[in-house]
Amino acid sequence: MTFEVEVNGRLRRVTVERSAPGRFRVTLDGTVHEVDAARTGDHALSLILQGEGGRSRDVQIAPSGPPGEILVGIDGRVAAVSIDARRSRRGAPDAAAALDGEQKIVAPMPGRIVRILAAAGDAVAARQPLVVVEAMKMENELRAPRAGRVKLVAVTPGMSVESGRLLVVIE
Amino acid sequence: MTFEVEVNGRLRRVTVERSAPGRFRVTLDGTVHEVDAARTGDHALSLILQGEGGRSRDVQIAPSGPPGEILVGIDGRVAAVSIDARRSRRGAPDAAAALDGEQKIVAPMPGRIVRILAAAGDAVAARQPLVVVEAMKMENELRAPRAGRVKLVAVTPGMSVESGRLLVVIE
Amino acid sequence: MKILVANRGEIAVRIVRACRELGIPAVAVYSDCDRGARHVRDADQAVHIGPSEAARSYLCIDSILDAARRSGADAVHPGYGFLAENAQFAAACRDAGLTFIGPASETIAMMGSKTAARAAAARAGVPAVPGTLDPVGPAVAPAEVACIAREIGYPLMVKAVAGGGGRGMRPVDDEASLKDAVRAARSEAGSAFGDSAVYFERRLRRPRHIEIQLLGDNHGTVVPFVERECSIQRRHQKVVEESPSLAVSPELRGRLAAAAAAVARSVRYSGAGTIEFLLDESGAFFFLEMNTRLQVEHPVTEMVTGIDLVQWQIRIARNERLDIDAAAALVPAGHALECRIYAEDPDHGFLPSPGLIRGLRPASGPGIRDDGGVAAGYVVPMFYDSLIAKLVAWAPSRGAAIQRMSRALHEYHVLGIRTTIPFFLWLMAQPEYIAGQYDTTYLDRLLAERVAAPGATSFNQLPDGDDDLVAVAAAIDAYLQAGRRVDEGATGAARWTGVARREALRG
Amino acid sequence: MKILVANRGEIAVRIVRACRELGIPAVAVYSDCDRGARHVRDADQAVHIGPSEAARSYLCIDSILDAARRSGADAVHPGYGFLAENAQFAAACRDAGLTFIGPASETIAMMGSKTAARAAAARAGVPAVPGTLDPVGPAVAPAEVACIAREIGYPLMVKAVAGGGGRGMRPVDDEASLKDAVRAARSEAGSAFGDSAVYFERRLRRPRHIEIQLLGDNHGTVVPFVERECSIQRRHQKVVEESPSLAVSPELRGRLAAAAAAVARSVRYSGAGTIEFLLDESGAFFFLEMNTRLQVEHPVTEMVTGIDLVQWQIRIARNERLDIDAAAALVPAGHALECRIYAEDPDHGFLPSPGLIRGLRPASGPGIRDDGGVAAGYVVPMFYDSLIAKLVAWAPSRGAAIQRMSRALHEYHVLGIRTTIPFFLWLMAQPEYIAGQYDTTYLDRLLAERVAAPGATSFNQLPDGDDDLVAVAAAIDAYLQAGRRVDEGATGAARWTGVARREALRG
Repeated sequence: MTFEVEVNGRLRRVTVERSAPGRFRVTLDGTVHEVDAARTGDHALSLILQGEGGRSRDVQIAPSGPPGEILVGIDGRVAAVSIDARRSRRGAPDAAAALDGEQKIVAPMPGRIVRILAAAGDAVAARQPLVVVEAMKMENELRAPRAGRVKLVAVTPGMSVESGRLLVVIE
Repeated sequence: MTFEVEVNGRLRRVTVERSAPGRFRVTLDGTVHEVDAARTGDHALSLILQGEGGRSRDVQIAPSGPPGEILVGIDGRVAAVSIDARRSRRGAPDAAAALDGEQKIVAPMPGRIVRILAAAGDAVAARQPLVVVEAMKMENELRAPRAGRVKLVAVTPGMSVESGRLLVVIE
Repeated sequence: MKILVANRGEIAVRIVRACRELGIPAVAVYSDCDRGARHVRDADQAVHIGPSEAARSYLCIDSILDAARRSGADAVHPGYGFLAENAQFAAACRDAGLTFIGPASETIAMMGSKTAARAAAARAGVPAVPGTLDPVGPAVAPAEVACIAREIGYPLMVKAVAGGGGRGMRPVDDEASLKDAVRAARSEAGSAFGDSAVYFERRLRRPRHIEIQLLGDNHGTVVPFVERECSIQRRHQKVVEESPSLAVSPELRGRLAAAAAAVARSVRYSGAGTIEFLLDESGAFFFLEMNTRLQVEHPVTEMVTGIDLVQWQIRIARNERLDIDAAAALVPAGHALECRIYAEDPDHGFLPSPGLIRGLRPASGPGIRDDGGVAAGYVVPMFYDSLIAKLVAWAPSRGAAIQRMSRALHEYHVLGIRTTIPFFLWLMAQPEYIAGQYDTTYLDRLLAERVAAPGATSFNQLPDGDDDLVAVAAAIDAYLQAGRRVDEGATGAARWTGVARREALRG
Repeated sequence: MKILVANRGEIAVRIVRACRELGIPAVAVYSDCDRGARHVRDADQAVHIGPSEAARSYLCIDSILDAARRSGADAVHPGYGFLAENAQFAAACRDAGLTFIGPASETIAMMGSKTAARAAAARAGVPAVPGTLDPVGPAVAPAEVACIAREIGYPLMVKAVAGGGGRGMRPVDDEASLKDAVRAARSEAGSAFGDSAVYFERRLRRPRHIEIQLLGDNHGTVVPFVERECSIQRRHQKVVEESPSLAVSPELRGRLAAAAAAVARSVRYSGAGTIEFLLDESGAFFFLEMNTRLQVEHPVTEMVTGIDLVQWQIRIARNERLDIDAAAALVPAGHALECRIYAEDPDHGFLPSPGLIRGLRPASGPGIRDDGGVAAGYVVPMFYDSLIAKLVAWAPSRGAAIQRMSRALHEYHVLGIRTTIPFFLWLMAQPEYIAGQYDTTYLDRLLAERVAAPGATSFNQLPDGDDDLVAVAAAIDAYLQAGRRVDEGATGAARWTGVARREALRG
């Protein structure tokens, strides 16, 4: 079984076959690893790499929104991972954007719209503040990822927005 | 919906109706309680009793083997509970025993049979040791719950037994 | 005694623990989104006080007093934040016949006005940071404002008189930028505290934030404790605290403690309070403000003195006499650090990261204390402060405490939301931090440099091997999930609904 | 340095933590049933060493040496139990070029023989419990055995020369019961230790078990620590330990420490070790035995002295010099208790209760330390000791420590298996325990009375209100489950398979 796995933005090609109960032969970008894997909880997986002195790692895995998008916790850090990136990509809102010249700014977390700092038609510079969203007692400025013109402002002050909600489109 | 609930051996009759989302009218042996209940985890339930100054308790609930048998953890203690006791009772091994004169001794935990101290036909006194089961580095003597005669010894030394496995029958 | 805890999250859990140890029943209050919160589950009683918006629940005095009445509570512990420094609330509790666990309403009011507090310190012979003695209200003419500023001298800080939590503050480097700074500070102060009055303070160069925790009882005794250093701040918000401070000698400690005690005695302070100082490069210190409540960072003091500050707050409210060895309270046993674990994403400008906690395994073991306020299955709400836990490490030496903290951070699992744990792992490895060479400007400078640096890496950057391993783990997980899909004869989508359903059970 | 941890469970986790804090890679070993165990997940490397039976894995010297070779470890920490006091193992490590973290093989061998150890103590001028100096081997004729016993005097204790862990011990009240006791002790010793030799000790009336932890380095320095009291025992097994002891004055502490240090110096002891004493009603103490390893109860000493004993074991093995303030090591800071949380059912004669842990929430917060070895989703195996976690409480006073322990026990959730937590909740409320009026016979007496008492109640007895509440909770849970059954259009049975499936995911 072959997967395309994107770890922190880096795309990897991974093939998995079960070589024995709890044992997997995993080919990562051409290199073969013999891995002993055991579920250690709803969201946890214990891996022991064979032939590397038995390197042991405990990873925590949970879905993070859209299908194929997961968070992987390891050793105090968290990696954003997409499985079969291309397929899920096609579904994701920001992806389509990447194709044409548009750039969508979406809410990074649930919150309340405090201020809107640009109107449709405005020319904006890169990193120019566009919207202020309040969450957890903090006001967070969302900035333009690149220079362009505001095509659409999809929210109004006072609105409560969910994470991922479209806020502004830049073209 | 009405249940027969046996808590630590005491049989209670409990009727539950949903009075509002997250709210339940529970009748326990005739007394009515208005209860606010919320799932707080796979196995956890948070209860707030209305009209008693809002008594709050967090309980943990997990199945313990046979259907209808559960363990309920509360405030550091654990209660053995059967739901719809009669039905599940009928299934349980020890119950049938209660009816006729027989008494079955079953393994209280998984372990290894170390010694057998009585043979079929022996007369035994109450609390007389019958079988020694080893588990977790400890030898545990299982004793006769009452005086009687050994009808059957169902295991042999060295055997590994699962929890609930029939060991000896006394009549 | 029965105590209503007028707060939520980790501090509510902390107070409930203190009540349990003293054999006092604890009543929790909760808003809509906190029905399943840990402080509700841990308390003996729990009362719903309104919708999720703090203004209509945790900040609503009437609802809380009503909850006290309904639950039969006769005392109220405000924790910190929310109504903890609200003089009206303290007065309302008193008028309702409830023991307010904290100082008198009048003391809260006086210290709540930064200018009045600075005056009180001056009367007690403690120098405050040079600045205006009186508020610069909206009435004062721009020209006069400029004069006042010139008197103080640049660089200076414009601060809200009713300020707190780093809001309503603006740094000013020269007269040119004064006008805008004052306007900005006033409007922010107005919306945040309903009082747009500001004042000016000279800005010290590279100051260290040193504070003295103290307890005062109702019989005139005041006991100051060994200092805490809270110079590791991000945008005027403390993120790491420690005790003792490397910058404080026993001799200086004595003077800081004496100054703090003098201020507290001058207002006949009762309860737990903290006097904040700025320590400049020359070793001179200045009164900054007094917090008339428990502090988030109180555990580091508890770790190096063995004193339970929350239990003492309650005992003081019961009119008990302090019987703490005042000399011992100034001698730290070992060294303690606290990392504030926030639900924020350090890789995206520390944006809030509320949401469902799918898995949680706090750190434990030797020298580690976890004061947490959440549990697996709980949805961290977007409505309140993002602090989800405080991780405290103790060791005989600062170096060993840092190693222990790193060990514990590696061990700490929070799954489902982003937290500041990866940021702390990075900070604990910074040479200046390890050497203790920092001041209140250190972290913001360091973070700015980091962002500016070419090829800046994520706080979640993994060693190369682990990067591979994450890919391997994700693929094996997907492989096993696919297996399950087949077993269950479900579609690809079903996996996710399956997950969703399991989560749904979590309420 | 890379350390292989030749153990499992909570002590393996404890040692891995110490390695992490010292920046030393740790290698775990595991048997079949421990593949998913916490010590395996926490370690940097993990090596499989055989089937679940200890004799073929954790007790198999060859497998462990092979694991060290394969993993590139150059040192071995044995923990306690298993091979920790096996002189052959220590020698085998040395011969394989591995640093054995513990004393020399010869020291282990000498102290492993209880009679040789008693002789060593005598040579060091420390009185042992009156008894036979030489082993009473199988060859000795029954008549002579009776003579020897008469010399010692009744009541006496028959003990295995190779004994430990309370096995191979038999109390004897009079000559009539001597013969059977000796036979029983010999056979038990034979099967347990492969050595049926026994010896006799006079039985003290109501003795207290007091022990002195000590560290010795490779440069001749020996540091003894403030005592631990371990008199709360069930069938000669420690269940609660504390430090300091209420029965020990500073003056007596000094003499105990001096005696312990004298014995350790006389054998040029290196590493962590403990000398156990019995303290009689008159205040006289007698050498009982020496444990040439870390003890289960080491955390209580760490809590009152701030010293990390496991880190010091490693540093000593690295030939570092002890730089601990010996005077301070004898002055306890506050008071610490440890409850051993066993997977046992206190309501059924403490029968072992292995099985799947469905939910786990260890206690935390001020003054609490949890040294755990398990996790939710782990199946506690039937093959090994039933200790799953050690809960430690610290407070300035013993009374406050007991209150804290009770609070933490209430807070501690272990779901799926039975544990001794309810038993400890009961014990912490016993007047004699709270008053500190106990000896090694106290708990067995108390438990016997309890069983004999008419209408003896369960340790899990709930206050009446909570009893109702459990019924209510169970019914609501069933109601919600039924709802789900309908939603899922499944049969009643499906619920349980559903649960089973969820569990299956937990591996």
